[in-house]
This record gives sequence, C-alpha cells and structure tokens, in this order.
Amino acid sequence: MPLNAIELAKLFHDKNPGITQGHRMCPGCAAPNVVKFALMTAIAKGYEPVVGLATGCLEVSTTIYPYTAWNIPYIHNAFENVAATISGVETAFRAAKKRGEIPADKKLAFFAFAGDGGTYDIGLQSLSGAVERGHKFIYIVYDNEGYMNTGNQRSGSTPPGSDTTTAPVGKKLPGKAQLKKNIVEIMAAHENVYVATVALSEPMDFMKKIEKALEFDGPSFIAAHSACVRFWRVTDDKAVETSKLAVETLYWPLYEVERGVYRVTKKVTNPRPVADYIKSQGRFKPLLSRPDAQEVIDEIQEYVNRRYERLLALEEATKDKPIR
Amino acid sequence: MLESMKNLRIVKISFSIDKNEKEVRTVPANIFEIRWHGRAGQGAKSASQMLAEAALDMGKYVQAFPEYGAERTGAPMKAFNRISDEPILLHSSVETPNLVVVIDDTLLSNPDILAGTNEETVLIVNTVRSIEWVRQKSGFKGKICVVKATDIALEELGRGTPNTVMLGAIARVTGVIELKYVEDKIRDMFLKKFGEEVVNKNIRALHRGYEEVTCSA
Amino acid sequence: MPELKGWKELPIGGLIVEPGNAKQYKTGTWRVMRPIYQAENCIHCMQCWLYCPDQAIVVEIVDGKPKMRGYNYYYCKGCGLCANVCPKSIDPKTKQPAPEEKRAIVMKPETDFADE
Amino acid sequence: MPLKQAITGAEAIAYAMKQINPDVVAAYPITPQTPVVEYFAKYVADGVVDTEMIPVESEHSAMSAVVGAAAAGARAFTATASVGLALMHEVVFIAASLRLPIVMAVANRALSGPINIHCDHSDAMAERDSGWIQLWAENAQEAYDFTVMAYRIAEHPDIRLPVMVNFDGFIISHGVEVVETLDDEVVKQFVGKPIRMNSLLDTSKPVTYGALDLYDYYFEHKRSQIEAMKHVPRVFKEVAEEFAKISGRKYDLVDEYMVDDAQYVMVALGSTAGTIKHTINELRKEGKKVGLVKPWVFRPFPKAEYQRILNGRKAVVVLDRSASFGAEAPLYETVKSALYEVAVRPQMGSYVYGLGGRDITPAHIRQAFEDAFNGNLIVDEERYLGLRE
Repeated sequence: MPLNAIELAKLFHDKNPGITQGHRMCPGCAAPNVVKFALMTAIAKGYEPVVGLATGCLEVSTTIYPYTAWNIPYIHNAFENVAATISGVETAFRAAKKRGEIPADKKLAFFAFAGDGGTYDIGLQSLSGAVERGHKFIYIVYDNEGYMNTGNQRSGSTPPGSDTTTAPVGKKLPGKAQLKKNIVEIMAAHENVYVATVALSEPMDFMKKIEKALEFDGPSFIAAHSACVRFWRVTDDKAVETSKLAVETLYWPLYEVERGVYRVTKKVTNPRPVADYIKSQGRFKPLLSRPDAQEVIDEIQEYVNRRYERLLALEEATKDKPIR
Repeated sequence: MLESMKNLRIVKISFSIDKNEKEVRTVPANIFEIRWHGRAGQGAKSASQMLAEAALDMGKYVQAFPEYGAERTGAPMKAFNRISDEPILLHSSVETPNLVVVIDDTLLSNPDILAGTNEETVLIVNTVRSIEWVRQKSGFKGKICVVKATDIALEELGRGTPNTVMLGAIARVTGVIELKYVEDKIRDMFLKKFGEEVVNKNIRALHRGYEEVTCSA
Repeated sequence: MPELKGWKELPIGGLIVEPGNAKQYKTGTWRVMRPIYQAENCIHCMQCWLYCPDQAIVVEIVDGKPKMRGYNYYYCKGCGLCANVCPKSIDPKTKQPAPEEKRAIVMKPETDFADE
Repeated sequence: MPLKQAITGAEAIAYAMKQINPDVVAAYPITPQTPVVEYFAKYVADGVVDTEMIPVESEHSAMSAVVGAAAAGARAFTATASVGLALMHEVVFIAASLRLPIVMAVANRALSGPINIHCDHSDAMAERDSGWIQLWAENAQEAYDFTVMAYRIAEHPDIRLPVMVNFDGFIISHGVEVVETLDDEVVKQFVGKPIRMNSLLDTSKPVTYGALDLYDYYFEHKRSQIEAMKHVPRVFKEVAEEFAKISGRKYDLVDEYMVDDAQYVMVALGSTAGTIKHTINELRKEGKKVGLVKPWVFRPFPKAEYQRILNGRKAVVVLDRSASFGAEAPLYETVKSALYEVAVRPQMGSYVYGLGGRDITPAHIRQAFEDAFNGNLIVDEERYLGLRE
C-alpha cells in the first residue's frame, strides 16, 4: 500500500516523526516538511532513523541549546562534513553489528540532511567521498538555492537572475550569470548510487523514492526542491505552490537514476513557461525590471527544454541497462 | 626512564678486518654507526633493516633509518644503522660512520661517500673492480673492501639484488652481525612467502659475500 | 525559558539528552495570521496535517479514520500553508478562491483575537 | 612474553592498534604518517583485526568520520601529520568539545609553506589549544606505550577527551628501533572494553550532538571542558602506574633525566630529548651537572611539576622545534610562564632548532648548554641551533 496523507495521519497523528514541534524554522518553510516526509516514510517502513545535519537553517533552528526538535539520535558536526560524519556513524553501526553488540535485526536508517550550500559547494567533497565508498545512507539536500541561513547569499545552486546579496542584480550586472550546478548528474555519475529529485507538491512520488532509497543496497542522494519563502520573496503559504510550479514548468524535473538507469517519474506533456515560475517569486523582481530580463528568461527556458529532452532520451537509452 | 638506561658505560665493539688481524676500535661513545649509499629501489633500506633485526637477535640495541627526500627510483639515497650494547638514545643523523657501505659503484665519485670518514672508517663496495680502482675513484684513505655482490646475486638468486651478499661481507669485515643470525632473518622473511629453495639460495649468497669479500691491508 | 544552569549541572559536550524537548518551546507567539477551522466544510483529506511544517494540526482517529480537529495554537506560526493546500479553498467549478463560508480553513489577522 | 622487535615507530603504533582492535579507523594517507595506515590496512585485509576501516577522501573527512563513529559509541582511531592535521583543524576542536574519546597518532611534520615533509612540531603546536590531550613520544617504544595507554585516559568518565599521540615524523615514524611489545592478551586486558556513553546507536535514549550553543550556555560548556583537563594528571598517573605493572616501564607527566643534582636543565619534546640525554651522558662524564625534563604530557601542561623541578636551578634551556612568529616559541613560553611563580627563578634561554627536519646533533645541544654554563643566556633572546646566518 503506497503511503498517503490518510495512512500517514493514522500512523503519526499522536507522535512526532523524528522532528518535533517547537523548532524555529521560518513560518511556512519547506525544509521541515522535507524532513518529515523522509522520516515518516522510514519509520512507516520499520526503520529507526538516525540523523546527521550540516550547518544551515535547519540545523540552527532545530537545536538551539538547551532545546532539540529531534526525538531521534542526531548529530551536527560542521558545515561541510555531514556525509563524512554520517559515514562514521554508519560504519560504527556495522562494526557493532559485526561484533554482536547490537541485535542483527536492528534496522537503522541513516539520513544526512544539508542545504544546497553544504551540498553543492562546501560539502561536495565529503559527499562525493562518502558516496564513492558506498556507505548505506540517504543524503537529502533541501535545495533553497542560496545561503539562506546567513541571509541570501549566492550558492552554486542559485539560478541565473536571482537576486542575492553576493550576486545582486545591479545597474550593470543582472545578478548571478551562471546556470545552477547540476548536482543530480554529478551524484548520478557515482554510478553505484540511487539518485532522485523530489518536490513537496508530489508527496506520493517523494515517499516512493525515499522507500526506494531505504531499500537500495548502497548510498542514495535525494534533491528536494525546498522553497525559502523568506528570500524567494513569496508569501508564507506558498512553499508547496512554488514547488508545483517548478515541476509543471520543468524547472525542477522529477526523475530518478538507479545505477545509471534514468526514469522520468513525472512526465509533463504541456509544460508551462518557465517565466510563470520566475514571475511568481520576488527574488527575480529586480531582474524583471531590467531590459535584458527576457534574455535571461529565454536562456533558462532553453536550458530547461534541452535538459528535459535529454532526460527523456537518457530514459530511453538507459532502459534495462544498469551500469553495474 | 628505564633503569638499564641509567649509568651508561663506554663499551667497545670489536671487529676484524681480516682473519689474521684483530683490531679493537673505540667508536664514538658506545655506538657502531653504518652509512649505506645506494640508489632508491636497490634495497639499501631493506638491507639496513635486516641488519638491524639480525643485530637485535644478537642482543644488541639497534637503529635503522633511511634519509628521505622526494627522490624517485634511481636517485642516490642513504640509509643508516646504529648498533650498540646499550640502549641508543641518539636521534640525530649519523655524522661519523664507522662503516660506509656502497651498494652501487657508480656512486663512488659522489663526495658524500667520504663525508665524516677518517682513516679508521671502513668502506665496503659492491663492485667487480679492484680495491685500487675504488681508492682512486673515491679518494678514500682508509680500509677498502670489495665484493662482487651483484654478480654473486645473479649467480645464486637469478636476480641482481645484492643485499644478502653485502650483509655477508659486513659480517666478515666488522663482526657486528653474525652469519647465523642473518640466516635466521632470511628464513623468517622468505620461508613462508617463497619456500625453502629461495631461503637456501639467499643463504648461499650470504655465505659467498662472507667468503669472497677482499680488503686492503 | 528554563532556569539557566551552572556548568556543573549540564551534561558534558553540549549534548541535549532530553529528546524532542523543543516541544516545550512555544512558537505560537510568532503568529500574525490565525487559521480558523470550519469543521462543517472539512473533508478530512489530511492535506493540512501532511503539510503543516509545525505539526500544529490536531487529529483524532474515529472508526479507524483520521479526523481533523483544529489547531494546536501553542505551535502554529500562522504561515497559512494549511489553507493554501486545502482543497476546499478553491471553488471546484470556477477554479477561483472559494468564498470564505465554503472553506474549511480561513486565515484571520491575529489582531481580531486581541481580546483573548 | 614481551617481544623485542626491530620496527619503525609507525609500525609500533599500528601494532598497538592491532592489539587494541578498535571498532572504526578512518584515515587518509600523508607523509610521514602513511605507514601507520598501511600497516593497519594490512591487518584489516588479513583479518588480523575486525575493525571497520573507512578509507576517506581527506583528513577533514577522516576526523569527521571518527567524530561520527565515536558519537555512535565506537572506539575510533585516526592518524595524520602536518597539513593533514591542519586540514582537520576545525573538526579537531569539535571532537574535543563534543567530548569524544578519539585517539589520533600524529607523525609530527612541518607545516607548509614552502612545502616540507620532514619533522618539526608546528603541526601539533597549532592544535595545542584545541582541547586534546597531547602525549609526546621520544622514541618508537614510547609511541607504542602511549598508544596502548591512550584509550584508558580518553574514555575515563572523568575525562572523555580525545588523545593525540605525537611522534616525530621520519625520525621515529620511519626509523627502526628496538621496541618491546606486550602480549596481545595483556594489551587487550589492559585496554579493556570501550566505555561507551551517549551512543547515537542507542535509539532508546536519543541524544542530540552538536546543538547551536549561544552566549547563554557556550561558556558553561567550555568551563566543563576546562575541568575535564584538570583531571588528566591524576588519571594519567593512575593509568601509567597500571601500565608499569604490565610493562615494567614507568611513565609520568614529565620524564626526568639526571635532574636530581642538575644545575643546568634542558626542556625539549620528542626524539630530540634522546639526543639530549646522550649529550648529557657525555657532559656528565666531564663533570657538568646537567639534566633534562621532557614533557610526556604537554596538554594539559604539567605546570606544577615544572615549578617543583626547576625552582632554584641555575639555568633552564628550552628547545623548541617550532616557532611562534612574533612571540616566544611555544614550549619556551609555557615553561617560562610556569616559572614566574617559583621562589628562585633560574636563568632562561630559548633555542629554536630543527625546523623542517634540520638535523640536531649533540654538538648543537652542547652549544646551548655551553651558553648556560657561561652565564650567557638572555631571557628575551630567541636563538637558533643549526641555522646558517
């Protein structure tokens, strides 16, 4: 039976799914839901989650001493090393199991959560190393496309034209010029890995992918579209709506790569123009008032179109051809 | 601090230049020092280590350490030994060796060979050439011993690795190690990995080094 | 705020050994808009419960089925995401925002409740 | 039966770790630490230990992974040197502040730049305020012994701090010396089972590691870290006493060599202390009243011992294998500061030597002692041994 809101409510209406109330994330933030969806799936499937967190909004807001919004084992080490840290925890688990110090049937699920800064940028090496080594863990990036914890600075994930404090839209420059780094492909290139994109607006797809990750014999990487209502300059109630637009415009295509086999999990036959997504968010407002706005939008649209075509082609080409 | 390390006494290590001439030499403090010259990859480091292990089995205190740079295979390199009846406290490099061992005679013109030597120092060279040639090439004033270690190794082992032959020569010339302890080491190192035959070949090479080394008067 | 403890009374390493004690922390004071639940329009689809980032939706199981029972205002930060994802917020015919009296969740300014 | 082996310091440490058979080792190779990891990897490959090894992609991840493993209750080990330790720097502090009983061997090597692979102490000195216990080995024997002792200190409930075992790069790491190793069973008994606390794997008692600790609590947590260090001398002595029973080798916070009647006392860390002892033996034969006080434990600094031993001596000469640019060399500064409070302050001299592996010989040591004999020490003058002017 696939997980859905009704089933989950029955399971979790009177208990916290690892993360509790009383955290201090901004009202309407997408990140707590990314966590909730992942952990509810794990618990519903009989796993006990153990969480590692990279420095970032989620970390800062959920563990302000002496309070913790985690009722499961939790470790924050530093900004750039959550993957290495959780690889140590996971290895300790294997060591303890091997030595019979914990029961052989104990099912722990190791999660690492990080923002895009801790994933695309400063934490990329640690992530790549841990995935290459094949630790059994699920790495989830809540991708809000910037260093939002410290007030909206540019990251490798920030899209072109988005106004940030370190790549602001100015009189001369139209904000960040570079395309968003394609972290999903980087991670998929590790080959013995399960990689997927998810969005809050597609909870069933989200949870199915977490389920797959839990069952995958090796590391998994999940990229979650995660609106920062504050610095994307949308109203507090718009996180899910923004994700929906991202999916419908193909700005955020939903797909998975399992050992090199591509599968587009949500086919969008009549995608809406990317301009709809861009125009829905205040972070692009300064861009839109520039004469070259259309050029930037066209560039993104062109990229989005080509990427989707490529994904469909890859799906076709890699069908039943796992790399290992 | 170990009890035995206190009250160090001066000890003398005796070594023979040849069978007839016994000589007692007082080495700096109580330590016999060896400097090895070779090329990286030729096995001077392993030889110095094996010598240390054999000396340890004889109840000596030992050190073996190479000099490290960023050199690659073929570059001139040095390795060192210290051997003593007492615990060795020194951790500086060997400055005035009692014995200089040259694994590769193409290194003889290198002035490093002579560094810190005097007329008391002994030089053992792996070469097919004569003692006179070595003296002329190196300008060394003290006792020179030569042994065709590579040739012997090729004959006995089928490989030009002169280490065990050189150890035989050192045993003969200095007495700081004795053949039977080196034999045991050879057995330890090769028996499990390569079997009896390789052990015997190496022991033959060791003995030939001992027998065939020749020294200046 | 709890009483600030001296260094000898704290667990070592800055560890927090009381799991999920953030539940003591009231985030309801952050609210400027208050969601008002209109039970008569609710279809109990659990979308509000699923998406509430602060787990502030009260649910009760009746005959094996989850029923929405309103809000835990101790935690609700008033983001309005629940109202946004609520299917009753949209008129199924016009696809336009439904009139307030037809909705299951209505957002009201917190100032309306200043006398409470 | 104890076994005398001619092995390198690196092998001695790996051998101790083999006997300890830790749960997790995460390490990245770096000269001159590499053979430690290589020897241990071979033990793993041969099934001599059943440790889980994490061949990480950097030292930063090595320290991060052992932090994760230790927080999960594992007995964890890593090893590094020089810039590798510097790359860990951030997480080195975190390991101590999370109170994780990790053990790390450091093959001391100069920090870049320019790049240099040889011994000096600048790497470990840069971590002296990181909250780690620092043990300093003079030779391969001490490197082995300290590694065997380390977990007993680190895991002690009054301490719960990581331990760094320092041994000089190349000189000790690659030098073959005689090491007397203990029986596997004796080491196993001595080290005992890990004392696990607050494990992340204990899902019945979930703990939060690494919370955001602001100005209302951070200071209190640091204070309790300071307190843990204060227990180290007592615990170290207890562990050392027990270790003496199994090994016959007696350790203390400081190693006192010929100090009873010494008027001129030298202070130095690591392998150079051996060369100093050798030189002291020679000078004693010449009737000179010389001695050495070597810190076996440098963090926490055994201040009381230094005050007790050095009070009233004629002169104290401190040799540092690292510089503190714009201030006094670290060991000198520490010793000098300790002596501020003694009744009769000795003359003091600071000598920096051996940077980047520059050799230090008995002649250099003699030179520094000669300055002391001649009353030619200036408290505020830093001098250099073996340096070309």
